[in-house]
Amino acid sequence: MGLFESAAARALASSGVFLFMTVLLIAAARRISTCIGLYSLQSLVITAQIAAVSRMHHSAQGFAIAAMVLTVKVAAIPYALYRIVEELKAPRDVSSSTSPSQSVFIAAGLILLSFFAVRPYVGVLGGDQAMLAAAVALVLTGGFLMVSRKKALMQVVGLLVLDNGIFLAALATTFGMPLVIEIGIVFDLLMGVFLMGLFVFRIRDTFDHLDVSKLRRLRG
Amino acid sequence: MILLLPLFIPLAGALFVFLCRNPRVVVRAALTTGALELAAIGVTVNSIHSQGVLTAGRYLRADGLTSFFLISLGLIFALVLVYSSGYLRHVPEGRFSSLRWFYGLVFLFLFTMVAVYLSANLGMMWIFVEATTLASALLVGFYNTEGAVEAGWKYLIVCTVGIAFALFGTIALYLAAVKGGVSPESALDWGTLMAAAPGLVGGHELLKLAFVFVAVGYGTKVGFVPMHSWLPDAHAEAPSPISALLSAVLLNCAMYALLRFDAITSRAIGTGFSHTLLLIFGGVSLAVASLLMIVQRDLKRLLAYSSIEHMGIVAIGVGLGGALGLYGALLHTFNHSIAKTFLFFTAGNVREKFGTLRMERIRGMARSLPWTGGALILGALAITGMPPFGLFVSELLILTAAFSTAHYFIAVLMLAAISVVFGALLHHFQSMVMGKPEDVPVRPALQASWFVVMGVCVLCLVVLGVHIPAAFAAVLRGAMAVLQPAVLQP
Amino acid sequence: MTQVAFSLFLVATLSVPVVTLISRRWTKARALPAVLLMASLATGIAVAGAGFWDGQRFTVEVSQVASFSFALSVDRLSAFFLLLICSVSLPVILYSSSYIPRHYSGARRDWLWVLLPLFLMSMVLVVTASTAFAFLFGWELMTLFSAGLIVIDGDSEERRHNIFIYLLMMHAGAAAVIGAFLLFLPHAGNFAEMRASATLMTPALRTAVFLLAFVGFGTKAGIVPLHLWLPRAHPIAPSPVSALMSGIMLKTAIYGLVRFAFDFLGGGPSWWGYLALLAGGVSGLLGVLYAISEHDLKRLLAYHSVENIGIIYLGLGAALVFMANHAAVWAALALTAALLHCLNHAIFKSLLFLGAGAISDATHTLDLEELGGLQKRMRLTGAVFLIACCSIVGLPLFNGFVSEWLTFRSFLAGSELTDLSAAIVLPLAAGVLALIGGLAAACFAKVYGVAFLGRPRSHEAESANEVSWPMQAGMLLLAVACVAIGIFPGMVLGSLGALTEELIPGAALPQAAALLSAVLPWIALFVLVLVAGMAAFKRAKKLTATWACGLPGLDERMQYTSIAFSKPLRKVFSQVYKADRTLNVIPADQPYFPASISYRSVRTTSFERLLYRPGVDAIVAAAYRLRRLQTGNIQIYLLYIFAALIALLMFMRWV
Amino acid sequence: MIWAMNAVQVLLLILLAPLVRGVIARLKARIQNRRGASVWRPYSDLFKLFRKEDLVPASASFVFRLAPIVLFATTLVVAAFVPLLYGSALVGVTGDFVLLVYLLALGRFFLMLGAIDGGSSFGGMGASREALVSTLAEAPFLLALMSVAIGAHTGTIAGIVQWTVGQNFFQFSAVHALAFVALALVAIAETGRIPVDNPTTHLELTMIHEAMVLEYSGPSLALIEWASAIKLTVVMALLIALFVPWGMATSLTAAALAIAALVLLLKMAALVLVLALMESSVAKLRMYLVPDFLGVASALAILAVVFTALMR
Repeated sequence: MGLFESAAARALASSGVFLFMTVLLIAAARRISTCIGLYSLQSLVITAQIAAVSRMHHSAQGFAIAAMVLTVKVAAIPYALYRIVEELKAPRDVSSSTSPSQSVFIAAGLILLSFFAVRPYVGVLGGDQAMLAAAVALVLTGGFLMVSRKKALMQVVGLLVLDNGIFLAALATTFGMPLVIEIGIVFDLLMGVFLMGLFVFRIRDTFDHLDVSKLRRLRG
Repeated sequence: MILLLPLFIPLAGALFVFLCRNPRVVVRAALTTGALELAAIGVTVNSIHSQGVLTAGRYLRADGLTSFFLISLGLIFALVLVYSSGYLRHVPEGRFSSLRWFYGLVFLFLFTMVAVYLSANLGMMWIFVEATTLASALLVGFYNTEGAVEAGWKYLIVCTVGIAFALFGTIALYLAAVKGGVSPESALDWGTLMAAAPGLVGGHELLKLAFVFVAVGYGTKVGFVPMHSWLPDAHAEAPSPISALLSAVLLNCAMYALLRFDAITSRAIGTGFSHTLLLIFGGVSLAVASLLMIVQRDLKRLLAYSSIEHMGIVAIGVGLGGALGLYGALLHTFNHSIAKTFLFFTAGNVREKFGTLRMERIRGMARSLPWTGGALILGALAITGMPPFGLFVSELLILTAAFSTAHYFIAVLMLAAISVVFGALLHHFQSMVMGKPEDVPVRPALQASWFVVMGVCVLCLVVLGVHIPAAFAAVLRGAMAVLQPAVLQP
Repeated sequence: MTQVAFSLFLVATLSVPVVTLISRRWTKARALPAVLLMASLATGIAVAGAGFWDGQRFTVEVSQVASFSFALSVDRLSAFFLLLICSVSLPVILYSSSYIPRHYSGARRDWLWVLLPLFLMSMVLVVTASTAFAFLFGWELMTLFSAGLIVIDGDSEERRHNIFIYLLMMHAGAAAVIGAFLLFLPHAGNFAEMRASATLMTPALRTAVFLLAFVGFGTKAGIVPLHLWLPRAHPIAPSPVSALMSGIMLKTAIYGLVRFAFDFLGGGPSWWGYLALLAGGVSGLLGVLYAISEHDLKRLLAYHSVENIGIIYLGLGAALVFMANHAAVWAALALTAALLHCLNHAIFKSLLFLGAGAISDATHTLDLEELGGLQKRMRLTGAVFLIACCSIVGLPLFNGFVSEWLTFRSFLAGSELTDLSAAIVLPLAAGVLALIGGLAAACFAKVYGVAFLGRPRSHEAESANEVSWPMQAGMLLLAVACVAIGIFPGMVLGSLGALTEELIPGAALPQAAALLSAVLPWIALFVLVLVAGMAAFKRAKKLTATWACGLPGLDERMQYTSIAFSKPLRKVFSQVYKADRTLNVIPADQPYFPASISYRSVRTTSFERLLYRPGVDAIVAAAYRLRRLQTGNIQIYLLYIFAALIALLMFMRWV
Repeated sequence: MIWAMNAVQVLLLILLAPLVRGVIARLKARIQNRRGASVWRPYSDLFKLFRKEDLVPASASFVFRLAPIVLFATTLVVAAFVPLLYGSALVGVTGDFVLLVYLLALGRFFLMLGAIDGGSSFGGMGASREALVSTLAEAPFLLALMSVAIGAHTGTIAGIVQWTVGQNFFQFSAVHALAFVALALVAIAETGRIPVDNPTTHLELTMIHEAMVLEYSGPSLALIEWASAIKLTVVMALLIALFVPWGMATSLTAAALAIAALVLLLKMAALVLVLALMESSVAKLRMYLVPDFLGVASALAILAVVFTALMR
């Protein structure tokens, strides 16, 4: 086991902490752009993890995936979102239904919850508990963001976080799926973000606001 | 290589349509592409039945189940194309909402769905199911009205979230397969998994986990309660042909994915878990949807809830399992597709003539629009499972399955729910068809295309209601053989 | 041979709608559908006769739908009901051939001629089906086509509500019937299998099947309290259709119940019988009591259908009790009574509805208070209506009496049973039947007396004329049937005996049944001779004005009205009606010399309010509560998804 | 021989009916300290009426003239059901009690129609009241007869009579007692005597039967009167035959028949006396008390039936 491998392993083991940090920060963030930045950071951590994992298993595929994630999740999507925020010229706060402090506490609670949630599965799923917990935590916070943040864009961010979680779970349990699949998944994500951006503009044009909790014409 | 055809044609069609500007050309191109696609599907289905399982490369695969769903897809899609050729005369020109955008997106939508049916790899299937959402989101928001945008947004977000869970489920299954000793390369390959399924008992917990996530994920797309919330909005706000596509094809598409997973799970760890889950989802959807149908005010929302109800019935059929249950479920997806298409087309006419879908504003169609009114009544009878229409047979089949497996609670629930639905539809439709027309609406003559489409629908429904053709029965048996290699066919 | 004839009959009947639509524009061929339909019905009568009297049985395989086979077969029971359908509908169609063109034109007439054969067809399907699938197929269609026929007759808020109730109750009933069939699984393929498997079923299952069948078919038959739809749906149909619905359609329900309770299950514990007796008694009494309080002729007749179904159920119940006590012979007698009453009621009830149609045709009203003195103006219609009244009241020399007499005899026989409860209940049921008979007599004395006798109460009645000859001919045929069966019951009793022997093992129609056939013709002859003699010796007769205590100015308004006639009975049975009355006098301060005075009395005992309202309200309330969960807020929707996921994960741990 | 005997019985009933009426009227007159008309008066009435012409309201239809004939005919048939001197009747084997009740109903039904056909308010009034009484009378009538029939294990009147004759007078069961009272009450209602109806009144507030026949005259009226007389006699004969048949001839010898005739005469006389006494001592009931009166009858009849089962 060479130096790089051990480094990678240590990196992996500790990376969970970084993720939890990003989660808490996103929960605390007041401005959309901050969240986007944090998301980008989060993706970066995950990229690092992929790199590390693939270094450990000497899989070229892994590096390819890492490169792809880097380009798409760390660079492309956050950039696109920034552009949208710029374009929208709308108020940029996340307009949360919970105060930042509450959000942080809830996020922390979710992280703890995720630890308890994964414990019974560690045996079954294998993989590193911290990483699994991080994955679940990401999924949960993603959901939490989508439920609590009223801005359309924040729902996109929440979705992205949730997606990161699932991606991480895949990584933690199976060291990545076949390349083609991964590519397809990421491509879908890209298209999805593009479409959502489109709809965000449409919402702005038709309703003159971006508050999804006010879209309640269709009910019953 | 045949399998590439039905994938390639829609893509090409979409591309061409996007490029050309003249609307008349667009319609012609669309119809041509549709005809070609139909031919391609025909060829595919035919060769499936001559050669059994078709494969192309590692990622394309077609078997009996595929052919069954391809047939219903082809039929409905052809109907939709013909109908829209007469329906879409006035399109709000705007960003992403012009005739060519319509047809272009429709063909992309078609492509993604065909791809779902043809993909051999569960991961790839997931990718394309997600893609169907993306392709149809713009179509849902096509009219660009407040409602349309809202519906589109909800559709996009809710379905994406749901599908994300399906991805997790897929991963879990993959993991189970890998742990079960399947080579990571082919661990998402349905054929391989089906073959290896009995050996996966080790990953018992994992498979359960996988199926829960998949059920919630694809269930969102199928429209199971409580993940159904997007469905009424999308169906109500989309243009009628698109509503028909969503309800009659897309839901089946998601159901198809669910069927594939269910087959593997039940083969690996027995039918107990997955079927119970399906029964729960089906029962809840059936009960809730049937009740909600009583209090609807918008015609297309009503129809959307009826779709939920029927997907619930299908889920129950699958959940009951056995030869009868599955047979009934498959037959029911087919019948429901046709009947629902018929109804959405009728609803399209109503909207065109009355300019609204609020049912309390629609009165006296029997006098003002006899044909549409008649169609509405026929459709209602068909969708509530009255003879001589096909749904009577399939619902009776599923009931038979319920009784013969002593699932009396499910049976009673189904009978009760169907009665409630009957009452609801009767209540709404009677008041629309009967009574004095408040304002005699403008009556542009019905297009010949409309009569053709409606005629075909009624014909199919009645034929399936009184006598199931041997060829079609063979297709059904083929589909069942794929899902239940063990069970003997009815 | 018969098989071929039967297929021919089916095809011919199904061809009528096509012919109608084709010959729509061709005015010369107006009569074509009617003629064709009557011809095919005649064929049907021949087939049914061969099946009923000669006991021929045969099967026709129509098609195979999925795992269901669609097959028709005719045994004696089916043949009897087939005979009932064809022989009653033939005169009705003859009547309609003139009635429909007189009242409907254009599309509505064509629709009638399209739907009538289909409606008949569906009923034929029901009684000849030999598989559950075929039966249910016909069963549902029967409801739909009858509803279609009602819809044709016009459109109003109230009518819509009535049709809604009709269809909804029928659908719920059909659900119960489906349940009853499917409980036979896995042996629900065809009737033979079901019959065979019934003996192997657990008592609990048998009871479940019986109860489902009882409720399902009871809804169609209109036993109280499932009768809600009947007085709503029957009166608003075109008269010939009412005749078919009341005369024939209700009997298909009896057929179903007989199939299940006797043919498949072969009887059961005696409480089944008591249940049927209870239902019959209650339906009979309430039916006739509600009928008395009506003065709209067709509503009144509809309530009498409830009453007669009650009488049939009394017979069926007695038969079940006898079977439970292993008295096959008496069971046969009771069942024969019930089946014969089916036939009789089919005949005289359709005759009565046709008569009602004739009245509305001549006077454009069905309100008894507007009628009177029609006998002098519509001689034949009046005469046949009188015959029908005597039959439904169950007076000797008319067919109604024969079946009621058989029922009485079976009740008397009940006293022979060793089981104490049966020996008490059955004879007492005779009292109920007698009371029903008495009330019916009072009711129809009122109907015929007020409508046809005395002086006309309105200008329409004054200027009424006899109806066209096909209508008269149709009614005459039915009247002849009434009298024929009433005087020579032997015609049908023999074969009915054979039928019951097929249904009930070890049964044989007892001698008692033969008594009537022996005495009735003589009594008839005697009465006839007497009447002829009286008519022969010419009594001097002088027409005078009705005696008015020597005062002038006696006018038709002074006659007893229908309301006045039924007043004493309504007062005695006021508990049943719970009428709420509103009397407003204008001006209020002059009670004795009012400028205008209006009085309104409404029966408030309605099962709708007692039984159905709460359930329906609960369902709708639940629906509205659910509706609130669909808050248009997407964040809530996402919450639902997460919640569902969490719940399932817990469920998974727990499973 | 038997056949002839039966024919004679029927003839006796028919021909003596008016006399019974006359006797009752005479007795009542005496009890009320009047001289009263001769007992043969009904015969002369009938004779006179038959010679008169028939006055028919202009508005009336054929039913008006058919009704009396049907009434008369059915009453005659019923008369042929009842054994008088000897334990058999003309329609003995088949003379079923249900048929008897319903034949009476047939006649009554037509009489009601005829009354309404008159077109006056009286006819309708009488018919309506008759409908009330007869409706409520039918059930107890049938049940009472049935309780006896159950005991005798046969449905035919003659059969019941033969069985009863065979019984010992002293094991006369409670069933019979109950049935007898019930049937007696019903008989009063059926034949329209006090306290249910007053055959002699013409006051519109109270009359039932009289209101129905108000419009009739001449031969029609004669038929009606005669029929009601026969009905009264038949019902009395029925009571006697069913409950106290002892003394009937068991063999067709002249002596036996003579004794039987004598005994019958005594029984009839007794019954007539009771009737006369009651009619001149009891007041007519208000019409809405009649249901209670018949309710008592029904209760007794039901008890009788129940007892038949209990006392086996």
